[in-house]
Amino acid sequence: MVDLSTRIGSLTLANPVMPASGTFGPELAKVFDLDALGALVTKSVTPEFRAGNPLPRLCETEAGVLNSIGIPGKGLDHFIEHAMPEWRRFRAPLVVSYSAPTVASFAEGAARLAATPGVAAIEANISCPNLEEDGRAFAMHPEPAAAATAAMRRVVGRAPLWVKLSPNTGDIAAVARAVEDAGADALVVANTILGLAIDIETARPKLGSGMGGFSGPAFKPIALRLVWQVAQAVRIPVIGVGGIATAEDAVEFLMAGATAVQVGTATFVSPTAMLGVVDGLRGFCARKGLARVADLTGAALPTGLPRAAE
Amino acid sequence: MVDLSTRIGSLTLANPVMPASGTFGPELAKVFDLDALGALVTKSVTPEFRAGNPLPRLCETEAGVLNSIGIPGKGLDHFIEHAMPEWRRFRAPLVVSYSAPTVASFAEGAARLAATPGVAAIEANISCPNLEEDGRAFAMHPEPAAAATAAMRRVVGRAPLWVKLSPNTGDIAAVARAVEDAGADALVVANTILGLAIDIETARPKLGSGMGGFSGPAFKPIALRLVWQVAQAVRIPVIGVGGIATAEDAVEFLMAGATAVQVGTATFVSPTAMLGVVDGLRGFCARKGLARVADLTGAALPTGLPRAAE
Amino acid sequence: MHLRPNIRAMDLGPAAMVAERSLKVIESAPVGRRYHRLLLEAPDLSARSRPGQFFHLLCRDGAGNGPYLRRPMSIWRCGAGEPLGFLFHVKGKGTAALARLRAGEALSVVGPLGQGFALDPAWRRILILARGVGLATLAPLTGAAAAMGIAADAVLSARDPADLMAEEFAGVSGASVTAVFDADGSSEVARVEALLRARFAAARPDAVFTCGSNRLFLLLQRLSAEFGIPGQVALEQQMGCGLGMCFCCVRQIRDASGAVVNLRVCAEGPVFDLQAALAW
Amino acid sequence: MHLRPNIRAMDLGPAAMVAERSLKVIESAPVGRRYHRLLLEAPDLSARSRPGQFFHLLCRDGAGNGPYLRRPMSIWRCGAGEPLGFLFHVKGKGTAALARLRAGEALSVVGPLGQGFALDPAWRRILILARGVGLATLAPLTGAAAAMGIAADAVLSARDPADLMAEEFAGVSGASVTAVFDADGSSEVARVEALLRARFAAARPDAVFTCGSNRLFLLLQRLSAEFGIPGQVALEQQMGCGLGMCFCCVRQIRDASGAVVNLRVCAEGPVFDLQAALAW
Ligand SMILES: Cc1cc2nc3c(=O)[nH]c(=O)nc-3n(C[C@H](O)[C@H](O)[C@H](O)COP(=O)(O)OP(=O)(O)OC[C@H]3O[C@@H](n4cnc5c(N)ncnc54)[C@H](O)[C@@H]3O)c2cc1C
Ligand SMILES: Cc1cc2nc3c(=O)[nH]c(=O)nc-3n(C[C@H](O)[C@H](O)[C@H](O)COP(=O)(O)OP(=O)(O)OC[C@H]3O[C@@H](n4cnc5c(N)ncnc54)[C@H](O)[C@@H]3O)c2cc1C
Ligand SMILES: Cc1cc2nc3c(=O)[nH]c(=O)nc-3n(C[C@H](O)[C@H](O)[C@H](O)COP(=O)(O)O)c2cc1C
Ligand SMILES: Cc1cc2nc3c(=O)[nH]c(=O)nc-3n(C[C@H](O)[C@H](O)[C@H](O)COP(=O)(O)O)c2cc1C
Ligand code: FES
Ligand code: FES
Repeated sequence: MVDLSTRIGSLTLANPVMPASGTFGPELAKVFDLDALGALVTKSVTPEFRAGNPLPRLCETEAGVLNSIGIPGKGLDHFIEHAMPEWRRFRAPLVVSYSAPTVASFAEGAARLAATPGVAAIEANISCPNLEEDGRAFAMHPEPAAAATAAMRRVVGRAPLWVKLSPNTGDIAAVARAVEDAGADALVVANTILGLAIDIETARPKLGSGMGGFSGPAFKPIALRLVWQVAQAVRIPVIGVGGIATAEDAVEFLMAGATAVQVGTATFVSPTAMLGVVDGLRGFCARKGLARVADLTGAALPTGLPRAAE
Repeated sequence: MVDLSTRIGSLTLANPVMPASGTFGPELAKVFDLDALGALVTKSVTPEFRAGNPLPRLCETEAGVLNSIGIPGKGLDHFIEHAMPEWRRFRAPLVVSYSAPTVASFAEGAARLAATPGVAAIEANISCPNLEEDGRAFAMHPEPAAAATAAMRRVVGRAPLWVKLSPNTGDIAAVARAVEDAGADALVVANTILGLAIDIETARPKLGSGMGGFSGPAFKPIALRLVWQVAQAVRIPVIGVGGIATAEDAVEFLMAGATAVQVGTATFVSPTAMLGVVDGLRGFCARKGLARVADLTGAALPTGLPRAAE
Repeated sequence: MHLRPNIRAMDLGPAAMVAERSLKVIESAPVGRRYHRLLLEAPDLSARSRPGQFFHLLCRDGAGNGPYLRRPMSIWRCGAGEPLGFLFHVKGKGTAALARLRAGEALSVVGPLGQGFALDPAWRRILILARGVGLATLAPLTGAAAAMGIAADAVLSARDPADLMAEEFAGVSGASVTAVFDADGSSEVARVEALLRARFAAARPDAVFTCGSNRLFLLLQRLSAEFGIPGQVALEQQMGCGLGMCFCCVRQIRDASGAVVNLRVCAEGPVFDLQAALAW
Repeated sequence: MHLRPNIRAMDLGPAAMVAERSLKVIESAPVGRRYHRLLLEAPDLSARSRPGQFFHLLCRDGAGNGPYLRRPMSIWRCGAGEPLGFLFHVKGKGTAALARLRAGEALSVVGPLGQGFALDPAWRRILILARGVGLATLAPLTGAAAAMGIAADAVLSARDPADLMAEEFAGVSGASVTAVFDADGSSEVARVEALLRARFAAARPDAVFTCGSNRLFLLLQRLSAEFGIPGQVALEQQMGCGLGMCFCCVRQIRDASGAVVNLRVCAEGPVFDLQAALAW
């Protein structure tokens, strides 16, 4: 029997497979039993109501998609009051993704979520525009990323705090170290990378808002590289995300230093993709004679360099 | 009849299609008449002999490849003495890609190339490690990129100087503006983006040197976005490159603000891909009733913003 | 279902579990010049599919070529003992790949998805106004109505007789079909309006249904409001997940309080209350 | 060709122009347990292909599935009036896709590529030492030698008789074949060495050729140096462009001055002078 469990700081997951924020919802329970997953991750919640971006919000590319959904939602109050009861029906640990436009509102929301029963961890989505820095994303530079993280850490006590990094930075290792130092328990690597597609018949961008976030299998080599870089830069666990569709993909991320993985866009093409990843990880470990999936973490990192600790 | 010609600064090309550096050589003349191309671009030449990187140097991904060839070559002297005579057999303008480890050696090589008969333009590949800055690529930050450009401009006189930017930066528009201000005649956008693939059977990176540059169709949405950002930041022409395999891909890049395009990895899969792009551009313009392919440049840019000038 | 306040809703079926399944193609055939139909072997899925619902199809042809994302397709034929059927316009690369599938090959489907049409057993007569691919979406409603003893009166709009697909629409349901065409001008909105007013006067329907044309949707919305007849419309939108998770497929809908909200075509739709939906 | 200083080189053909072409599959059949052969209709390309050269194949099966890059494959059969043939080990996703091709389907090829074997018309006898897929590469040499009146003496090494493919190797060329097997220990290097020494003593070959095994390559390199017999080896390496442009397919080769340089298997090779090539 292969032990699929994995530890992210103080949290133990039954297996290292979970959905990526924004590509998942309780609707997927119509397809399979969501408690088969290591954790559940909500789409990003924002402090206030947001209508979302103009249409079209999604377009496909070679082996991937571009999106600019715009985090539509009814805001944090509504989430805690109406969505949380629904999420509490599941046994798998719930990770709430939270996104805010200022350091103060990151802290405010994180504090409320940390106090909300049923929230196993907070995943701070800092790839959103920082209204105090000219709209540049927090995740672009070490200082604002660390400021948001530190502000949240101060108010959430020992509640698990994950921070999701962005590929749209020149030096992700520096951002990762800053966020680790500011008190994050784990890093989620990575959010979508900025991309563009143009409809050549109309000479307009295919997305209503112009550029969008690029994800899916085409993005995998970049996301894997980011995990590899971050895992060598920090000692806290890294959760790998970007283009994972199969167990083989997940093994690559674990070997690059990830402690768990998230599956996003692949679920659109195959709603049961995550189940396949869980089964396939078990099969891979069995074939390789590995007792614990956790032994895969960092297996490909250059010898001598610190592996991402559990 | 569609006018396919395009102007890059003082240079007029018969059509806007050329190969990307490192994915092309005179060997392709065995497949088709290279004078059908708008220009020829050599693989990067370095000041001295380089053996190149450990094997494997290339591996494939979903709709793309990773490479770490390591710019093997016999150095600038050998290039000017032995390769240039071979290149002079072709009528299409020759663009020599040049890469160097220091600002001084960029200037030195550029001066020699500018003085070499048959060199129509210099394409400075500044994505290589800068030995004076801890091995970080010149193209990562505005200052070193501008320093290398300015040093070259000082010595090449009015010779066409193109600078090839890297996606591995947090703010390509800033780098582009700095390089424009430092005297570049055109920007080539973009070089490969850092990626990684792991062989899960051996738990080692698939490339001998670990990480590598990611290119091919999977990279296209990112490269297109970079062109879009750069075209809005500068007034000099932008040459788009990244994942182009068909005329439709090329039209996207032109509409995003490019004045010409380069085709790289696609040539590996279809050696005649560039011919298809030339033919297809002619067909697209004819179907759309456009007299000049140059009219496509910037057609999708937000109204009111400056298009990349010719 | 507060969006259909004026219907004593009896949904055509329970919110079925959604399957991801590889199904065998039984028949694949062109229909007219621009359409294609696919019949799949899917005993249980067909039995629990309801008119107005849709499936999300992986559009890879026998050569494995096709777009990355799935494509939504209305259920054109379903029911216990029936094959699962789709009727579609061959439009871009996804539908082209679907049309290249051959009998015996496999097609990966996800579904049934979305909210279907609601039929009230108390109704005696419904009117259906369809154009283009809206025909495929509304076709199974004729059979469902017939099974409940509700008479269906259909007005089909098409470019010309070759594009009509009346057979594909009504099948053996016994629905009465009136055709209007662009070719002879009978499909002009003003003339369809006159036609509908005459119908409403002669035999007032208990409910109206439409799909496939923005102009006809607006016409029917206006007339049904005037006559106080409840209605339903099936909307389209580009989709990502098809399951309600990505929020890319929204349309503007008026909620119970009259406020305009973004609702997901894949989750709250594709069928919406005719008065609540906004034109597109 | 300074790499073969000891051969009065008469190359088997001029540096042919390279074609990118879609060819029709005439035959696609498994060979033994792990191999597969493909015959393609390619009158002109087959006629100007030379033993030792290769093609770069787009490995997409009838279902369009397959890796992004092409795969290099030695010419196994070629010649005027002959189909173009490949014989390959079904190894990974590329060769698996190739093996799924059916007669009548199309295969995109780029070639002929690289430098083939050189045969000197003055030679009377050559010795060929092959193992595994090296068989496919060396097979056409037997026919070329026969056509020049050169006797070919082959030692084939295989796991066991089922893997030998002697028929696929020698065809109607009349080459004499000796087989050695892992199964009975006859393929051990020491025993093959004894076998070769006996051959060299009995009927000294004018040149030796090998492909497919590093151990056998080293053995033959040592023996041919000792006996002063010229030799050629066909090397393999993963490829990107197949045309000499990307420099990913290099192998270490000793140049005329004795210095070790990286040469491209696709451009300067795949056939190299036996003494110049370094083991891998
Ligand atoms: C719930 C639902 C049910 C549908 N039922 C049917 C049906 O029964 N029969 C039928 O023929 N079609 C139906 N459609 C539309 C069908 O999904 C699109 O025609 C199909 O996705 C086009 O895919 P493609 O790859 O062939 O074209 P693409 O190459 O993707 O696009 C071709 C053109 O169609 C547009 N388009 C793409 N997807 C959609 C979409 N979902 N809605 C509107 N426009 C789109 C694109 O913008 C483009 O202009 C339905 C759509 C929805 C949302
Ligand atoms: C000039 C040349 C001629 C060749 N001729 C033949 C031939 O006639 N018959 C034949 O069976 N094979 C031949 N090969 C080898 C053949 O190209 C590989 O077996 C094939 O590319 C494997 O592709 P795949 O997708 O099936 O395997 P992959 O999934 O790509 O790889 C499977 C395994 O094979 C290794 N591999 C992949 N490509 C190569 C390569 N080019 N060289 C060595 N190892 C590789 C991989 O590292 C991996 O371990 C030749 C190679 C070269 C360079
Ligand atoms: C439609 C869509 C919506 C997304 N929404 C969010 C979001 O709300 N918050 C977030 O942190 N990431 C969001 N993401 C990013 C994903 O969580 C994930 O980081 C990214 O898609 C890469 O993974 P993938 O390639 O497996 O999809 C979204 C991605 C997609 C495709
Ligand atoms: C094998 C390989 C070698 C390359 N070598 C160089 C090089 O020497 N100099 C350079 O500026 N870019 C080099 N590039 C980058 C390409 O010129 C191009 O910028 C990149 O591949 C993106 O384009 P593509 O997707 O069309 O390949 C190389 C790319 C590949 C795949
Ligand atoms: S398609 Fe994803 S929410 Fe509707
Ligand atoms: S494969 Fe590109 S140089 Fe040989």
